[in-house]
Parts: sequence; structure tokens; C-alpha cells
Amino acid sequence: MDYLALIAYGILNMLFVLLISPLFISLIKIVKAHAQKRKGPPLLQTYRNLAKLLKKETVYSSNSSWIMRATPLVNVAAILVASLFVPMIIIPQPTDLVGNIILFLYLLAMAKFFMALSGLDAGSTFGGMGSSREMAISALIEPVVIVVFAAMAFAFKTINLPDMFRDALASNVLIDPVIILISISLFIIIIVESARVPVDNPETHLELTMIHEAMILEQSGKNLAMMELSSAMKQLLLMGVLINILVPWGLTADFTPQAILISLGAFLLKAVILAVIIGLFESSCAKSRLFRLPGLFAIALFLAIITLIIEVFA
Amino acid sequence: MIIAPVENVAQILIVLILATAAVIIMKRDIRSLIKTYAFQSLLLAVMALLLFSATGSLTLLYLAIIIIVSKVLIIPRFMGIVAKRLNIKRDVKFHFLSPTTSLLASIVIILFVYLSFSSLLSELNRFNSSIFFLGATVGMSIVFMGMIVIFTRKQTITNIVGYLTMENGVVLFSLFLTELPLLIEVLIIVDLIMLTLIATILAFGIDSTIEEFHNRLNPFISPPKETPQKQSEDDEQ
Amino acid sequence: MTLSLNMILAVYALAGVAVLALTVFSKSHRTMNILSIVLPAVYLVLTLFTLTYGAIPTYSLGGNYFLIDHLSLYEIMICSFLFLLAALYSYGYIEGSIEIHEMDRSSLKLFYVAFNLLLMAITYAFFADNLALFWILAELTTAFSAVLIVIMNAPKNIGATLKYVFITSTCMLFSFIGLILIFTLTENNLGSGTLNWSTLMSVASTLSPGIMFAAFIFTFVGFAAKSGIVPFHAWLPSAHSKAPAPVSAILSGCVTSVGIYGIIRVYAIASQTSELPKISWFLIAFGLISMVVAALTMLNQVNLKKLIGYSTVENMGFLLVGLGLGTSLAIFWMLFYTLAHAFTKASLFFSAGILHHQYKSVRMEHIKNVFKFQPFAAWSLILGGVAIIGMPLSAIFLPKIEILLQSAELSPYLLLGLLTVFLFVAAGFGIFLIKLLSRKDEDAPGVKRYEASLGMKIPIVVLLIAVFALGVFFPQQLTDLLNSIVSELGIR
Amino acid sequence: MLEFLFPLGLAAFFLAVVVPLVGSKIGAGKVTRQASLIATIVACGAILAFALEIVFSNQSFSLFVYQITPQFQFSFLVDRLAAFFLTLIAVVSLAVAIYSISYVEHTEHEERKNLIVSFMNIFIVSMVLVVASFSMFSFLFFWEIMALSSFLLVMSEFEKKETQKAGIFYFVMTHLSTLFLLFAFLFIYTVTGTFDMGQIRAEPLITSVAFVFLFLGFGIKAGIIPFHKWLPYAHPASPSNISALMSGVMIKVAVYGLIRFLLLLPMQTWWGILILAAGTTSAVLGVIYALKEHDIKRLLAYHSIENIGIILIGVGLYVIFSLAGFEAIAFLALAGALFHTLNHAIFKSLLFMTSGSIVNATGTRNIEEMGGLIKRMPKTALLFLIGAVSISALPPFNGFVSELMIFQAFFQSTVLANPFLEVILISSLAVFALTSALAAACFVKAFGITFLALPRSEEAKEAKESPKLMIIGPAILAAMCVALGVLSLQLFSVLGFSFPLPNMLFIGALLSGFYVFTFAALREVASRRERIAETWGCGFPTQTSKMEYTASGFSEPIVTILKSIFRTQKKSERNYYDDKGVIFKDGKAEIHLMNFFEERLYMPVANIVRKVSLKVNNLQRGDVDLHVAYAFATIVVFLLIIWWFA
Repeated sequence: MDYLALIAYGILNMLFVLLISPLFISLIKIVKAHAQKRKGPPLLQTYRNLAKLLKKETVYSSNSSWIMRATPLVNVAAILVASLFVPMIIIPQPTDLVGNIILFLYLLAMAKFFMALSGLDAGSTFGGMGSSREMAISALIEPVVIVVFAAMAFAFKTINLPDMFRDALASNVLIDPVIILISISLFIIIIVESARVPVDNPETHLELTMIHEAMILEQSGKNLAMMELSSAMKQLLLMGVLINILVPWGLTADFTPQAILISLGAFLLKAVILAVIIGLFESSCAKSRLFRLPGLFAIALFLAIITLIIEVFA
Repeated sequence: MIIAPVENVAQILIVLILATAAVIIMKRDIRSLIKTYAFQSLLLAVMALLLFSATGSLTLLYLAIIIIVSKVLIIPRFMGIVAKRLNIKRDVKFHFLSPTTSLLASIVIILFVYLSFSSLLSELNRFNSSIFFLGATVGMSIVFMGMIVIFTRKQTITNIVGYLTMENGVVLFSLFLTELPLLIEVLIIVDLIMLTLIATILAFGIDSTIEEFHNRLNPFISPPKETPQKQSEDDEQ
Repeated sequence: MTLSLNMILAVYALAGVAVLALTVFSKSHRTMNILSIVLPAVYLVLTLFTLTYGAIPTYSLGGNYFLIDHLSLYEIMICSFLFLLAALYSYGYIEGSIEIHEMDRSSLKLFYVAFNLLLMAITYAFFADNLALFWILAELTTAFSAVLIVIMNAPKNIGATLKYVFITSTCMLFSFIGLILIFTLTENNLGSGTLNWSTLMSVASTLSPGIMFAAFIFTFVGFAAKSGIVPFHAWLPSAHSKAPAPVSAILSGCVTSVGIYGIIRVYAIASQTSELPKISWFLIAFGLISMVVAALTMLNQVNLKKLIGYSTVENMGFLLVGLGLGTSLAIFWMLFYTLAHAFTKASLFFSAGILHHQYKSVRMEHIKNVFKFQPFAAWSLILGGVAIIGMPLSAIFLPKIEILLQSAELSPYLLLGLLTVFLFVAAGFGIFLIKLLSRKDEDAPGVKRYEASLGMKIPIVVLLIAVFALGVFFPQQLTDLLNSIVSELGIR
Repeated sequence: MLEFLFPLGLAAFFLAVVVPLVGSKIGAGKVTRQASLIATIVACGAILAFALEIVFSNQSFSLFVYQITPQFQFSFLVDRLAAFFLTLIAVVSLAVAIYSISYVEHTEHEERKNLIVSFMNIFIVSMVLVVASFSMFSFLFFWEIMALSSFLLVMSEFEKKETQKAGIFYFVMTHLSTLFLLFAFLFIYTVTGTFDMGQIRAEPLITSVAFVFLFLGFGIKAGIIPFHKWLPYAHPASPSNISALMSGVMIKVAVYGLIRFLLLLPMQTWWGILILAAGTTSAVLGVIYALKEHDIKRLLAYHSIENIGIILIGVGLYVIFSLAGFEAIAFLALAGALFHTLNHAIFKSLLFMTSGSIVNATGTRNIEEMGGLIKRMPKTALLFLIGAVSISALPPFNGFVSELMIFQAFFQSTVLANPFLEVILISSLAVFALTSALAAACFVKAFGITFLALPRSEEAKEAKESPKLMIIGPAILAAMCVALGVLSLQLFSVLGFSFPLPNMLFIGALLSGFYVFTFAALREVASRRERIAETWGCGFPTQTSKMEYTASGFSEPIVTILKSIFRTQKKSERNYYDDKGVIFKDGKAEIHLMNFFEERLYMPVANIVRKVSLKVNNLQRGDVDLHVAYAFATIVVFLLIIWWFA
């Protein structure tokens, strides 16, 4: 019975992430466009892009190897597995099968690892540059991520994401300084991990500013679609973590259609708000130099460590 | 057990021996060095005879004879011949200490010897009489003075004289400290002669070519046919 | 069956004189060489025979000038074995030396006469009960080994020999002064003086400790010079590096142990007095100084034989430390260390000798492509080096550990100091060998390979096998022998 | 059965040592080499069976005793900890032996091949015996043999300048390590009166001294910073099969020693902090140095330092937690450290062996001259990738699981009531996280530059796939990388441990399931049209390898960010036509990376020693007179001593 519920949760959560994530890519774009007094793309543009890409032919570089072909699949698979770890609308029964926060992190890292490899595979300068910068940034953000996660683990006395959400839901404390600090750090992590300004600029294909886009420059057709999809999913997963830690209300542990619907609605609402905030944040700052980034990360690390210290001394 | 006049004579002799040692430190002329050594040995023999007259121990008599034969006659003669053949007249180069400073250093040494021996030897019965103590101290000091000669002089031949002086000091020391069995006294003389021989032969070697040296070393064997190859390496570290 | 001491000594002497006489009248190198192989072999057999069947310790009748006890037999055993191998090695080596004009054929006779005389002098020195007799015999070993060093056709050799003769003889005079003091002391206490070790041992505890301490220090000077203890050591590395390889091996293995033997004997007497702690620290201090100086010097060596010579200084220092520790275990293993060291060192010098004949030099800059020209010597050097720095399997490992352990019991700082020295020694040896053996010179034209004869290789192999076998297998007989030595020395 | 297996293994090792030596004498080099390596495989198999039996049945087994003298005895006792390390040694050696059958044939000097094989066996058997040792004496004995045999193996290409340098470094450092151990052992002996490990008694003051020395001794051998310098020299210099053994196994023996003695001595919290600090420093600096390294074997060597650091972090956590009374967490940390030890042994040997294949194929160790090898050596590439993924701690491979365990122990550090400790742990955690991310970056570089894109040199273009045995050996380890990762939870439960770990089998199944599912779905849904085209060459007609991103370029961002750690040094040289330096002729300016520890720690110490040594040497440079003067002065001092005491 438990397993059935778990399977049901898994499928639901996965499908939810899979289906809903492209929406937020477009949404953020719209917000940014409005901030610049533009109209922006339609809300479903990302879906259309994906569909179009799936229909196109796939072009491989003559230099490239099977790494190039495998990477999109590895990426999607890893992110799909990771999506099981972050309950978006339903908290599954306690289980140690999924939810380990470190495993979650390393699944994302796995995707990134292969993405970076594929960046090098075609032998183009852009790909190499993208991989190099991506790995540098991810290395620098890693301590922040781990410390934030450790702070979460400290705060909730567990290292299981669903359990954390359950705790957050149960505690019902609106303004816990620790949670707020964690959330700020998490927000920065989202910005960094989903390749947004000021770390990366997903809008341009200018060689000096792009990082993520440079890595997947040689991808095309269905492979590119998979890469786009997986990064959209990744963004949503991270947003989900933040949302369900900071404002878990509406999240449900029951498998009743009613509760699920309420939870779904609440999550969408919170996610839209978060996406708007992200969009606004992105519009309000400029892309910073690569070598300025450590400063930003240092702030996040500082906050995270402060959190931990508050935890420790409290 | 030693009567006063003997003691006085002994004292004079001791002082004389010490003076000869000082002369050996100061002298630069090799011939006179050797002569001084012979004189020193003679004084030593006289000293042995004096003690013989006082104690009646035959060993001392034999010792005196041995000293006269070996150290007054044979060794100085031999050294003289060697010095002549080596063509060295004077030893003018000094290491570390000039003769004057050496002399001053020996005074310090005598002081040290006196200090360390005065407390050490006081428990021995024999040293009720001060003459024994004086003799032992001077003997020991002469050993050190001989050593000073060895390390301040550059010529091997003077080094040998230094060694001989040291040995005289040892004999003087033993004369006053105790009465060694004759065998041991003989042994040390044998040793002396042997080492003098070796060192002298080597002293030839150091100033002559290898060929000459080996000719001297093996006088009974015909000279080597091949011309020896010189080693050019410099091994001194 | 009992053996009288006089008989034993007479047999030793007869064999020696017979061999000497035959050597003087023999014409060919081969005969002389065989004769000098025969003598140590006879001595070895005699020693083992005495050890097995003799009632030890025995004294001579009458004057008590000689004594046969386990310690002397043990030392003679080591020395005659080394002489045997050195003689075996000599034929090839000396022939090689003659070929490269380092030696003249005319000196052969002198060489072998001195060689056999040296063995006899060493043997009788070990048998001497009377310390003055021991002293003069020790002086004789200086004289004979001086002849063996100076025999080579190089002015440098004369310099080295002079250094040897002067330093050891002057220092030995001080030993004599020490002996006079001991004699006086006994005369004072017993009425008639004596220098017989066995008598001294029985009365030692009644002797005045102050004078005994002074006497010990004076005797130490000379014997330390004989065994190459810093600061009386300077002759050792230069003599070892200039002497022909078999002679270096003997100097390092046997002549130095004459000095150590003297120190042991006097120590055994002095340790019965109340001054034992002072003497212990004195010995440890000098051991440590020797080790430090030698180790530091080894770090900057460019001359292989000199390096090995300094290693001897270091090992002698370690022996002194072992002696200074003074416990029965320390002495037991220190005695074994003498054997292990002598064997290892001899093998190293033998290997260096092969390299010397290949490259006409033992300096680093002349030695190239060793593995190509002399793989055997290269490997024996490596194994010898491994053994001498006390790696396991080598016989040096066990005594080293035990002496270190005893020093740890005394003071951890001493242990720390010793270990630092061992690091330097190992580094000195290791770095030197790495540099030496890996020197390569592709365009060295016309270098001819020197064919070391079998007679030169066998001693090395024998020694290395002995060293590595003793590292893992410790015969019971040896344990018994060493135990009886320790008890005869009166070590508690 | 057990009584039989271990001696069987030793006997096989004995044969494996002796046969090639005899073989090279009688001119049957190749046959005896192969026979010997087969014997090695048999021996490793026997040891493996022996060790596994003990590991799974959790018993201890004491073996024969041989005594040289009653005091010096070899006694062996294999308990679960020792058996675990025996397993590690046996597995890696087995794979290396298979690899070596083919690999040694590629080494240059015919006469050295047999020696390498023989010494390799001595090396392996000495490690086995170190781990099995129960008395400190036999531990030290075999430890030295291990050091010696590995040293000789490092020197196998002694003609090369860099090998000589490596040899000197390795020799001195390894000896230093032994001396530290010797000090500790003797120190313990003076307290307990025996070399028996079981008799180690507690006396806090004394054990702290012993611990510090043990830690230094084992730390040098394990290559913790700042004693690490021998690793990046020795590993590139030695043949790859030996590097695999040294990095995979030998430094683990040091870890074994540390853990073994930690368990015996009464621990103190500051030990834990020391170990943790050393581990953290080694981990992060190791990986940072690795990033800048373009010599593939040196890069791997620096990663060994990093991984040793990670292992030590686990050990340090164990000490801290167990003293605070949290046995479960402590045990998790220790198990993590041990598991990481095994894992690192496996993937590092795998990486070294495959890199050996690459070096063989391309003739260079510089990854800037490789590239495109994935097409020329596909199997090797796959094996290397598995190793790289494992060492980067990506799920579901084994490296991830062990790091996860250590992370989990870290994440529970709030249980400690000591704020000071917690702050230390948090800082350590942050650095640890940085380390693992940098490791991933480094292996993206290592794999990407080496295997992907276009070949960067003619040699790389000509590279051929390695022979079969050089694939099979690493393949065993690669399989283990996967198996140990995926089956970790099951493995632990079979061993009787239950750790709160995710079920990697499940995750692995999900990953592969989704992979296949996506693949199938794309086949169905998406267009199947494909085209091969050239990479855009920025307008140049054809793309060449010169346009590719280089390894230095790849690591540049990180290097720039961490420039305070990568100290550079500028050197300039000017030549003038005239004496006064007015008319400039030519000059040279170079910027190079400073080897911080080498130039600020090792060299100054070495220089001081050299200077003192020269001084001492100069003091002895002189003729008779000088030395007689020394003797004179000494005797005068003796006189004073006599006066003083009388």
C-alpha cells in the first residue's frame, strides 16, 4: 500500500514538474520584458519551442563522440530522478528511498558534469569556455549549497527533503529568522543554478557573457530540447525547495483529490509569485563580471554560515 | 722516602726538562731541535738514575740505559741523517699558534694539568711527597707541549720531534707516578722507534716523487719498470 | 679434552710465522695470495674449535699476559672471517691495481707480509689480558695498516697515512697515560700494580672512582682515535678512501673494532665503580657527536669510499651509544652490531673497489652508467646501502632497534636525536647512491668494461647473504656466545 | 580453510617474487614474468577469499608466529579491520596484476621487466603483511620493506632527471615517516614493555606524544599536506601499474595504520580536530593543485592527496563524535572513511591504469597533447570515464556513497553541544563541499581535454587501443566502482550495519530506467533525422585542434579566482651589450607557478641542512695539524672535566 502511494506520488510529482516547468521559463521572460517596457513572448512559447525542436533534425559535430548523444538523456534522467526528491504538492509517506538532500544535490551535479563534458566534446571554443565557467561557478556555489542544506538539516533535524517540508508545514511559524536567512541563500542558489543574471545571461548568445548557453551551443534538435527541458525542470525543482521551506502552506500529505487541488493551486500561486520576483530581480541588476561572482557567493556563504551559527548557539 | 738533596736535584732536573720542552716549542732550526731532544732524553735518563739511587729499583737503572741507547744515541742520530737528506734546515711555517703564543698556551696547560691533578691524585699515598706531584704534572704538561709542537709545525720531521717529546713526557709522568714493569717500559720504547721509523719514511715520501719514495721504502727490491701514473684527483674534503 | 692457553696461542703464532716465512720466500702473487687466504682460514677454524672445545675463559700460566674469553674469540672470529674474504678479494683487486699502475708488482710481498702481520697483531691484541700489551699490539696494528695504506702509488696516500699515524699515535699516548693511572691506582690499593684485565675486573669495585674515571677518559682518547670517534676521526675517512678496497674493508671492520674492544675492556672495569652514570653519559655524548658530525658530513660527499668511511664513523658512534647505555641488552646487541657492521661495511668497500677499478676513481663525477658496466657492483652497493642504513632484513636492523629502544628507556630526547641522525645518514647514503647509480652519459666513448673476477664477487655475495640471513635468523649459538660475553664483562 | 588460504597466498607470492628473478638469469624472461603475474593473481585470489571470509563472518584469525629472538617476533592477527584492508589490497593488486601482464611488456628496458615484476610482488606481499601484523615489530619490519620495494620501483627509470628528483624526495620522506613511526613504537614500548599491539595501555600524556608521532609518520606516507610533496613526484616517475598500487593501496596502508592505532590508543578530542584540520587542508589544497596540473599522472597524484584528506575528515569526525558519545554518528563517519578508502583504492587504481594505457599510446603525460582519444581508445575512455565519475562523487557510483556518508555525519553535527567544535565542523564542511565540486571540475577537464574533441598532437592522432589485458584489469575495478555504489546499502546490511543511506540500487535503476525511457520516447516522438557536420570554426575554413579550449584555459577561471593560493613568481633575465647595463641586448621574462610548499618549506629546510653540512665538512677540511689541534683541544676539555668532577 505504501509503495503504491509512493509510486503514485512519484508519477504525479514527476509529471507535474515535467509539464509545468517550461511555463516558468516563459513567465520570467515575460516579467523581464515588461520591466523593459516590452511585451515579451506568450506564456506557452517555451512549450512551442520544445515541440519545434523535437521535430527538427539533429546535427552532430564530426568531432563529437557518444558523450554528445548521451548527455541530453543523462541530463533528463538525472533531473527526473531528482524531481522525485522535491514534493511539489503532495508530501509522500516517510520513506528513505527518495528525498536525501545530498543525493538530490549530486543528481543535479551529475547532470552538470555531463553537460560540461558535452561542451568540450565538439571541440569548439565556446563549448569549452562554457564548461570551464560553469564548472568554476558550480564549484564556488557548492560550499554555499552544502552549508545551506546543512543549515536546513540542522533546522529540521533531518536530511530528507519531504521530511523537512513536513516539518516546515507542521511548525507553522511565519517568521523564523533561520528560515528567512536560509531562504535568501536559497534564492541566490536558484539564481546561480538556473543561469540567471547577474551570474549568467540566458538571453544573449554573446560569447563574453554566456555560460550555460555556450555549453549547449552544439546541441540541436531533440537533444537541445532535452537540455532546455531539463534546465527548466531543474529551475522549478529549486524553486520548489525554496517555496516549500519558506511558505509550505497548502502542501498536503493526503491523497485526496481535494487536498491535491488546493495544494496545486497554492503551489502555482506561490511559484508564480516567486517567478515574478526572480524576473524583477533579474531586471534590476546587471550581468556582473565572472570574477566578481565570488563576492556574491561569499554573501550567500556568509548568510548560510550565520544561519548555522544561529542554529548552533540558539 | 726520598731524602732532601735528592729531591732538590730532582726538582732541578724537572725544571730543566720543562725548559727543554719550551726550547723545542720555540726552536725553528731542525738540527738544534733534534739536539735539544737528545738533551731532554739525557736529562730523563739522569732522572731515572737519580730515582734509582733513591729507591734502588733495578728497573729504573735498565730504563735509564734504554733511554740513553735509544733516545740519546740512536734516534737523534737517525733523525739527523734524515733531516740532512731531506734538505730541510728550518721549519718556518706555523699553524694556529706562533711559538710565543704556544709557550703562553703551555703555561695555561700546565695550570690546567695542575688543577685537575691536584684534586685527583691527592688520594694516592705516594703524593704525600710534593716532588712526585710536581714530576707527574710536568710530565703531563710536556705531553701537551709535544702535542702543541705537532699541530703548530708544518714539517713532518718537526712533528716527529713533537711526538718524541710527548713520549718523553709520558715516561717522566710514569717515572713519578708509579713504577711500571720493565716490559711495559720497553714496549713503549719499541713503539716509539717503530713509529718514528714509519713517520720518517713517510716524511720522505711527502716531499719526494713516488718513484723515489718507493725506492726508499723497498730498498731490497729493484725499482718499478713502468712509470707510475699520477692521480690527479683532489680528494681532500 | 682441555686446551691450555699456551698451546692455543702457540698454534696461532706458529701458523702465523709459517705463513709469513712462506710468503717471504714465495715468488708468485698467486702463492702469496693463497697463503694469506690460508692464514685467516686457519685462524677461523682455530677460533671456532677453541670456542667449541675450549674451557673458556682460560688464562696463561705465569704472567697472565694473555686471556682467552668469549669476547676475544668473538672478535677474532669476525676479524679472521673478514681477513679471509679480504684475502680472497685481494688477488683480483691487486692485479687490477697493478694493471692501472696504482701499485707496483714489487710491493706485493710487502703487502702480503703486512697483511698477515696485521691479522696476527689484531688476533694477539684481542687475546691480550694485560692492557699495556693490548696497547702496544694496537699500536702495531696502526703500523701494519699504515704500510698497507701507503703501498699504493699515490702521494695522497702518504698524506693519509701520516694523518693516520700521527692522530692515532698521539692519542694512543694518552691512553698509555690512562693505563699508568690504572696501574698506579691498583698499586696504591693492592700494594703491587697490575694491568691485567682479569685481575682488574676482580678488584675494580674497590678502586677509587675518581681516578678510575680520569683513567677511563684518558684511555678513551686513544682507543677512540683507533676506532674513529669524532673529534679523533679525521684519519678514518681519508685512510679508508685511499687504501686499496680490501684494506679499507679490514680497517673498517677489524682495526676499528680493536679500538672499540679496548673501550669495552676499560669500560667493563670502570663500570664496576660508582662513576658509571658519568661514564655512560660521556660515552653517549661522544657517540652522539660522532654520529652527528659523520651524518652531516655524509650529506655532502662526492667520494664513495669517503662516504662509506664516514658511515663507519657514524656506526662507531652508535656502538659507543650502545655501550654507554650499559644495560645487558644494549651491550648484547651492541656486540652483535659490531659483527653486522663489519660484514656490511666490508661488502660495501668490496663493491666500491670494483667501481674503482672500472672508473679509476671513486668520485661521483667519474662514475657513469654503472648499471651498464657494473650491474653486479651496483646491486651490491644498493643492498649494502640498504643494509647499512638499517632497513629490515639486514642484520643491522635488529640491534639498531634494540639500542634505540634502550635509549628510549633512558631518555626520549636521546631517541629523537638518534633518529634525526639516522635520517641524515639515510638521506646521505640514499641521495648519494641515487645520484651515483643514475648518472648517465650516452656519449662516453671507448669505456672498457672491467671484468671483476669471481674471487672479487664471491666475498661480496657471501657477506651480503650473511648480513641478510642474520637479519631474520638468529642462531642460538650466537645468542649464547653473546650472553656469555655480557656476563663475563660483568654487565648487570 | 582459513588456515590454508593465507599461507597459500604467501607461497604464491613467494613464487611470484622468485620466479622472474631466476627467469631473467636463465634467459626465460617473458615466460617467467607471465607465470609470476599469474601466481600473483592466484595469491591475490587466495588472500581475497581469506579476507572476505573474515570480513563477512566478523571473526578474527591469528596466524603463525616466527621469532628472530624472543623480543623480536613476527605475529599476525587478522581481524575485521585488517581483513577489510586485505580485501582492498587483494582486489586492487589482482586487477593490477592482470593489467601488468600486458603493461610490463611495454616498458623500455628488457632487463628491468623481470625486476619490476618481482619487486612489485615484494611490494604487494609486504603490504599484506603490514596489514596482517599484530606486533609493532613486524608492522615496522614489513613497513620498511614496503617502503624499500616501492622506492626501487619508483626508480625503475632511473636515468631520467625527474625520476632522480622523485627518488630523492620519496626516499627522504618515506624514511622520515618510518622514523616517526619508530619513535612512536619505541615510545609505546617503553610504557608497555612489549611490541604487542594488544598491550597498548592508556596514559594520556604519553599517548598524546605517541599519537602525534604516529600521525606524522602515517601522514607522511599517506601524503597529507604539507608532507605531500613526494606524491606528485613519485607517481609520474614510476610505471603506471606501480603508481596504481602506490596510490591505490600503499597510502591506504598508512590510513590503516592510523585507524588501527587510533582504535588502540585512548583518544582525545584534539586529536580529532588535528586529523580533521589536516584532512580538510589536504583535501582542498590537493584538489586545487590538481586543477592547475596538466600532467595526467601528477594530476591523479594530487587527487590522491585530496582523497586522503577526505578519508581523514571521516576519521577526524569519528574521533570527535565518538568522544562526544555519539557512537552511531561516529561509526557512520568511520564507515564512510573506510568505505572511501576502499573506493578510492579502486577508482584511483583504475584511473592510474587507464592513464598508463593512454601514456603508453600517446607517449606523453601532458594532457594538452592528447585529445580525441575517445574515438581511438573507446574502451579505455569508457573505463576512465567511470573512474572520473566515481572520483567526482556522482551517483550512483561508489565515490558518491562514501562521501555521502561523511556528509551525513557532518549534517548531524548539531548534536554536539560544543559550539567551538561545531564551528570547526561547519568550516570544514564548507571546505569539503568546495573540494568535491572542484574535483568534479577537475575531472571534467581531465576527461574532456584528454578524450574529447580533436587530437592535439600527432601522437594522439596515432594512438591505438590498448591490448586486451590492459582493458580487463581496469575493467574489473570499473565494474566494482559501479557495483559498490549501486549495491552499497545491501552490502552494508550483509555486513550487519544499518546506515541511514538511500538505496542506491533503486536510484540506479531509476536513472537507467529514465534513460532508456527517454531514449525510447524520443525515438517515438522526435524526428529521427540526423546530420553530421563540422563544428563551426569561427569563420575559418576548417576547425583545427589549435582552436580548441585548452586545459590551461579550462582551469583559468578557477585559477584566477583562487589566485591567492596559486602563488606565481616572476623571473626576468636581462642581457646587455655593455658591462654597465645600458644597451639592452636580449632578455627573458617568465612567470611560473610557485610550488609553495617546496619553495617555502622543503627547500629552506634542505638548504639549512646543506649549509650546516657544508660547515661541518669545511671544519674537517685540513691536514694532520688541524686534527691534532682538535684532539688537543678535546683533551684539554677532558682535563677540565676531570678537574670539574674530581
